[in-house]
Amino acid sequence: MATVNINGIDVKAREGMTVLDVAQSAGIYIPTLCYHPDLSTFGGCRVCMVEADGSAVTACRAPIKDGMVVRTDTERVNQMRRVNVELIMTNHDQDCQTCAKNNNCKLQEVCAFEGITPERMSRLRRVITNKEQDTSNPAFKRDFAKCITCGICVRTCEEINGVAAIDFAFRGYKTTISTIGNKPILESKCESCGECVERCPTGALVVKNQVVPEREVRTICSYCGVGCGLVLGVRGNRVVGVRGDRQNPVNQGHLCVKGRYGFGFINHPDRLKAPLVKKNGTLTETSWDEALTLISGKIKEFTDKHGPNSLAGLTSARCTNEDNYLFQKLFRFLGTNNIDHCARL
Amino acid sequence: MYDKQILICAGTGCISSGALDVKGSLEKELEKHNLQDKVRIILSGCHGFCEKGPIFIVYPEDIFYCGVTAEDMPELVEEYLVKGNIVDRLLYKDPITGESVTSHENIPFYRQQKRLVLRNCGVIDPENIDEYIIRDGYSGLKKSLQMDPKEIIDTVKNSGLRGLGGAGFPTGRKWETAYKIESDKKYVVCNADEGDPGAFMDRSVLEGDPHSVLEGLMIAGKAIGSDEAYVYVRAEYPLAVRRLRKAIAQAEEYGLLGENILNSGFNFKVNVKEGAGAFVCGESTALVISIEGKRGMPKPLPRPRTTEAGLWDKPTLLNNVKTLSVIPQIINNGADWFAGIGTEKCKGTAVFALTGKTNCSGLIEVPMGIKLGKIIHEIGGGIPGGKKFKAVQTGGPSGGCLPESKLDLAVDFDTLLQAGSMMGSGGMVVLDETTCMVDVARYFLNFTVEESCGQCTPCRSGTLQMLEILNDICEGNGREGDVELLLELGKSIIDSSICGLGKSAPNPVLSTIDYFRDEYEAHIKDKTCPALVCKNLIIYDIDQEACTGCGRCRKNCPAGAIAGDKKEPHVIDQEKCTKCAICYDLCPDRFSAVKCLTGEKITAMAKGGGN
Amino acid sequence: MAGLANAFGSGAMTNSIRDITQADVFFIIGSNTTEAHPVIGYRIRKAIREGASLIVADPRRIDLAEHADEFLQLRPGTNEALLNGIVHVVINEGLYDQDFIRERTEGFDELAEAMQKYTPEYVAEITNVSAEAIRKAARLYAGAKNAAILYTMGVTQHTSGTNTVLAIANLAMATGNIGKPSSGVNPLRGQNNVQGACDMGGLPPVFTGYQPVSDPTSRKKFEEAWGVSLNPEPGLTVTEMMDGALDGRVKMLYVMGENPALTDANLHHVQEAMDKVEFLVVQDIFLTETAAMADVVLPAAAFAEKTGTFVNTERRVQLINQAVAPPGEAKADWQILQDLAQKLGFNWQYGSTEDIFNEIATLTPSYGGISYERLEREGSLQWPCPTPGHPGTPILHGEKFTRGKGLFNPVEYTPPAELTDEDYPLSLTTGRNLYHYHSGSMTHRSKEIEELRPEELAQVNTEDAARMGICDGDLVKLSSRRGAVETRVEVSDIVPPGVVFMTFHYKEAAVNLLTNDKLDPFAKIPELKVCAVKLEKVAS
Amino acid sequence: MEDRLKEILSPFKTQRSDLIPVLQAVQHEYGYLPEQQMKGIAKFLGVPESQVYGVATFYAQFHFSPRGKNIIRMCRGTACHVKGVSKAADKIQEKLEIRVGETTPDLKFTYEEVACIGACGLAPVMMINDRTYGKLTPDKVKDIIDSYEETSEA
Repeated sequence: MATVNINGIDVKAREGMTVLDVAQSAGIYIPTLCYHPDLSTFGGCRVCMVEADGSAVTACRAPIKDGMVVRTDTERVNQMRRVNVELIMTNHDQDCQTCAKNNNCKLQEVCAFEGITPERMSRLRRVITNKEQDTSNPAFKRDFAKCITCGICVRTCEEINGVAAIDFAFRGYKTTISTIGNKPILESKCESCGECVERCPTGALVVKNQVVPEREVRTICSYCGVGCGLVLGVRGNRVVGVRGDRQNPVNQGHLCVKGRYGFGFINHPDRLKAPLVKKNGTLTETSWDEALTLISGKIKEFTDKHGPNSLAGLTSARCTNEDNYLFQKLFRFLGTNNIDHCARL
Repeated sequence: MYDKQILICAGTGCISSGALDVKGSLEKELEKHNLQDKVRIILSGCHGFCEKGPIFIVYPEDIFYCGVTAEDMPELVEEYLVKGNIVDRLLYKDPITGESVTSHENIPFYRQQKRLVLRNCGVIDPENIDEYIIRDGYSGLKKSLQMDPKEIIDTVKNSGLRGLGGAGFPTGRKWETAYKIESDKKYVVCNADEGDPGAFMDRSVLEGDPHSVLEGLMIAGKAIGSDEAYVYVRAEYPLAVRRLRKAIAQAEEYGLLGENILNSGFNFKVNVKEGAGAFVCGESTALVISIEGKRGMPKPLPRPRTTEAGLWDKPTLLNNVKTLSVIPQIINNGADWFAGIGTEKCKGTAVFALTGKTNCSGLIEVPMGIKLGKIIHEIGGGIPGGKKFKAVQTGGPSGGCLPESKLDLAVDFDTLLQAGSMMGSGGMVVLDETTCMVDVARYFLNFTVEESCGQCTPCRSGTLQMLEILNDICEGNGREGDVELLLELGKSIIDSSICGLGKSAPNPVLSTIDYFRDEYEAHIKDKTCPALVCKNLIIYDIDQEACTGCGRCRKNCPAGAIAGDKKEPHVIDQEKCTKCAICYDLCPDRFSAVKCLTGEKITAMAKGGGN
Repeated sequence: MAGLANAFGSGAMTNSIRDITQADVFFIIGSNTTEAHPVIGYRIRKAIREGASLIVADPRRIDLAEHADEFLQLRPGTNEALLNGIVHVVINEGLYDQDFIRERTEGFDELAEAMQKYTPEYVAEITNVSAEAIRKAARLYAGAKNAAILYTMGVTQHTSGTNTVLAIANLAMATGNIGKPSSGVNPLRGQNNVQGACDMGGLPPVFTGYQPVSDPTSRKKFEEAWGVSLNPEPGLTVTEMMDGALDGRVKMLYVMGENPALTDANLHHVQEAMDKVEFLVVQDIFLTETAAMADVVLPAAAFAEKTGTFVNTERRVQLINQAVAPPGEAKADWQILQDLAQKLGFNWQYGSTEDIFNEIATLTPSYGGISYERLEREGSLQWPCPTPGHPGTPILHGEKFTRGKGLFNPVEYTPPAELTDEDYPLSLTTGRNLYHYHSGSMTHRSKEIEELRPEELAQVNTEDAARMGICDGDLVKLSSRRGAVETRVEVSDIVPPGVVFMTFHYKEAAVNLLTNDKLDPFAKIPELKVCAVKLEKVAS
Repeated sequence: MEDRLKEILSPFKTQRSDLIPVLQAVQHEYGYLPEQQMKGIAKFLGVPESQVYGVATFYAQFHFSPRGKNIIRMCRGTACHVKGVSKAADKIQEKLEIRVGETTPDLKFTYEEVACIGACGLAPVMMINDRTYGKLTPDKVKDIIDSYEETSEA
């Protein structure tokens, strides 16, 4: 154990923690932009600067030492942070009201904390160097006028997904996040997992057609056998979005393209809404009672005439345990073990 | 046996001035006079005096001819080599007295110099290892192979040598750290990624004396327990790369590189890595990352020192070309010899690329502690054209500008830093009264903006912001408060940037504001460029009294902006004028009718009804 | 699963996702993990980046092959030969784990003898993988501190599938890479609740928790609990049901949440069976290809519209929660089934899925300690979890194998049922892509996904394409002895010359019209992964 | 991978530290870095494609479109700046009708500006291919370009 003095308060800390870790554990806010708890640290945005034992360091990278004295509120610290945030804003699209990330934007939050005002901004020159948009991906878009080159997407793609479809390209103020040849993301190795969109601190990466949910429900993904935890965003009686459940031990919040963007089928107009019965060769809507009466009648008829083994059932690898249990119970009840499912496919 | 040896400089400067043609022509003439067995031609490395190239020295007499051309060869061979008459017109003329100087040692440019790093440059054939060996080459290595690592390190420590790459960190201490760390593998890296605009000493050493660098690397390797080195050299220096590769091959052939060197059991391998054009790779962590095949982005603090975990996380000793090249002499001559040169705190010499508005320019090496004024006025021969000295910029884009009041400064690492500039990699640009200090600051900032790696906000966006402000100021769009804003930004950029590039990028701006704030104010408040440089703030106007209507300006104006009848005073149409200054340059001195005006004078002229 | 049950006594994944992803060496065979199990794929790529080694055996140069230390690009249908070759090297170079073999297994000597003929050179001839690569892979795997084997349908969907699984088990046991963390034999399950459907007795011969219907004790337990007498004879597997429908033994087929009309091998045969069956009931969320053939279609709730539990590939039981109401009159599957049971006169009165789960727990030892209450509190539990205080079991066979001692089963290489010949010169292999899921009834109806990959692109090797004058995006006709499809192609070196790859996600290019329904004699799995086809360019 | 690229790659090891030398070799052969070749390099070295591009774009030496037969590199070093290189620079751009970084449509010339050639004693200077020209004036620049126009025509 070590003790770190932050702004005059002694805070207990473990060796190996960073100044940011310790500050957060003590409930002290330090603004960050390029930092993300899931990823390796970068140290590029320079807005988490603090003074540690008198020297200016990035809180996200500086390891603590026993007896370290940290100040997060000196004039020097405020000056550096404020200038750096202002510099980021000078080449950032400033139309917050129409941005999908409005009120959910890390940069907005940091600006508010640093007290960035229009007066201060007006001293500076506006230099938006990159205004392109990449709308090639059906699920999300990339808006470079809002990119602050924090590299969170780059690190996400390499460290979370392992694809590294994007990297920093060019240098200096021309630095951009790019696929090979600066091609649209859809033409790259991108797997559309959306992990970068999830972590982008600004509106540079946003889901297309975003709908803000009114409530959220935790559940499990209905696709492959990995069994990732999902948090469904719901508005009215519609599922409008999905995010990974960070508390789920299987996926720890990570998802693939299907898990994250493949929910549209739930509200699809093709969904079956009533029982259908084949009449004169065509399937026609009917009542539950009629449909179930028909089925139970057939079951009785075949059992009586040909024995229960004339019945067979295919249960489902996509239904719940409870559904499956009742299905096999029903068939075995009827006297047959002709139950199987597509486990082999 | 040869009677005479002729050294023709084959540095990049002289080659571009026609040194190879000179050699060809000389060979022909020698044959004509059947002297080819009597006179030996040596292509040497750079002499430093590139401005006067091609340089041509005849030994044993030490006659220094400069600015020779292929056409001069028949006369030179006939008159001098055959008849023994010195060809006076090809000798160096003192810019002040106008007198001819025969020996280069008597040329002021050379007289004040103390050449250690450049000892062999221009003296030997860099492509011939024997010439290096004759001048005690590799004897430092031989000696060090008999020495204990501790002894070598102590010698370097006691010599007081400080890294000549810019920061001036004590070399011996760095070696000691690298030596003490235990590891199965260590590397020595020679930083030859010289990228400062206005500096070319590393290039000259690699081109003129590559073996000294190899020898230095080997001694360093022996001292710290490393068996492999990398030389990271700019690909923009093809000649340096070629000569270095040749030197490695020769040293290997002689058993001076490779396995079991000189039966000492010491193995050493040298790899050459060509940099691909990124100034920031001169920064140690970026250089290491670049060798590893990545984007050369410096590693943010906290991180281990390169000496502890550098190339592939192995201990890596990183030294500059100049530092390494002087090591063999220190081993040979002892620590005291080196410590006897320079000042108390800074031993040895400093190498500068003296350029800009001086009569003589080129590569110079001077003992630490020499007065700044002495370099400019004696070695550099003062300011040409009777213009007034304004400032000297040292340290390239990381450095600053020092005004006349600082000419008394005894130059070394520390004094330059205290004065708001730095040694850097040794660029020294002399500026006269026709240089606009805001424009100079803008120039350097433009360089850092282009060379910023882009990973951290202050350097990526901050330098760009400062540049935009300077652009506005130079274009007459400066706003009240811009100087304060530049100071605020500069301070914050220095404080919060990741690496040395960002931390020093504002220096040219801050130092010019410090010493020439009035020029900034003049641009902002009075819309005046006192040095008559900033295009938006000046106009060209023809003095109706002085103009004789010779028509030179009118005929040569690319914009067709000048009108006027023959023998009648001409007029410039300000709408059309692009301010290219051709008229200004062409107007004969005896008339000097084209005037350059700024600020209030423009207003006055406008009020005066257009002329 | 039959293979693993034979060797170890249990057919499930031996280890857990989190612990296998910390292995030093991964041996991935017949699994395109990054596309079929993407989130596990992320973890593997991460492990490789952080220094783990990777062996990939696959006929295709899949994504993971690019990250592999050893990529064994074998001919389709030669898995067991390759594995035998690796085991041969392990034995002959003395790379096996003597202590483990002595203490934990039986039958090693028989294995050693049987493997003698599988020299790397001999195996190289069969598999087209170089002998040197086989040796290197064997040394890499056997030399690891912890090595994990991952496989999926690329292993099992062959007539030799069970034997191949046994060969995998041989390799893992010979090197002691089982029963400890970050190792094991890990079949990744393809669908979200395959494990659960199996656990719940969705298989002909067993009740829940793999309790055989033929075992009187088990049967008695269920008879007492359910209050009926039960049939002791194992029932028909899905392929046998189709045959039964065709020969008239099966009159009625009830399909819940499956689409065999697109997913099963040799579709013509399946469709014929569906046509033939007298009464077909399909319960699903969409009018699938199978539902379209039904006599009665029942509208079910989707996963977001119901509660219950899913079991993932690592035996982890997790709760699902209802987010929205089902559309129209659609109902949760269990409710439909209960309604039908009541219609049939059975007095079923489950008030909730929790009621059903509690019944499952009392009848299923491996689920005995699991309850909704615990799942809500603890998040999830991995079976076996026999008692309420049991923490669940992340790693199987830790102290001893479920069957006691691990059994080595020497297996002989048998070639695929259908080989290429003059008429059908190419090998077709099938699988998934990242974007779609199974027959695609859900993913094709999710706009973003559909836009990302709207149509099938069969993979054809560059050399083959050049020879046949085929370019990227061309329309081709692929045919086998069983049928033909038209599809667009993607020309690349992902498949080797002589091999064509298709997914089974697109009804417009239903690859199962071509596949062979020849079964693995033990697991009854059809040989979906290899059959002989020919390819012709379609004039546009 | 095409044979030409295979041959260029043959002397290199499949290790990341060879990336920059490999890019240099490929550019030497092709004159620039075609995207397809960068993808080939990525595969050869086992480095993600995006990172090959990231590295290549970081260094000023690399180019991504075909370049002229003659590469003009105008020095923008300090000495050259102070000694009025911009007039020579303007002259070239005006004469060739291209701007910095561009190539003439006939692929004869590419015009670039570089930080410092390191021949400050001769400022203002430029290089055309490997040859250095010093003490430039607008007129001198014009003559030099003309001499290349002629030789390349011949």
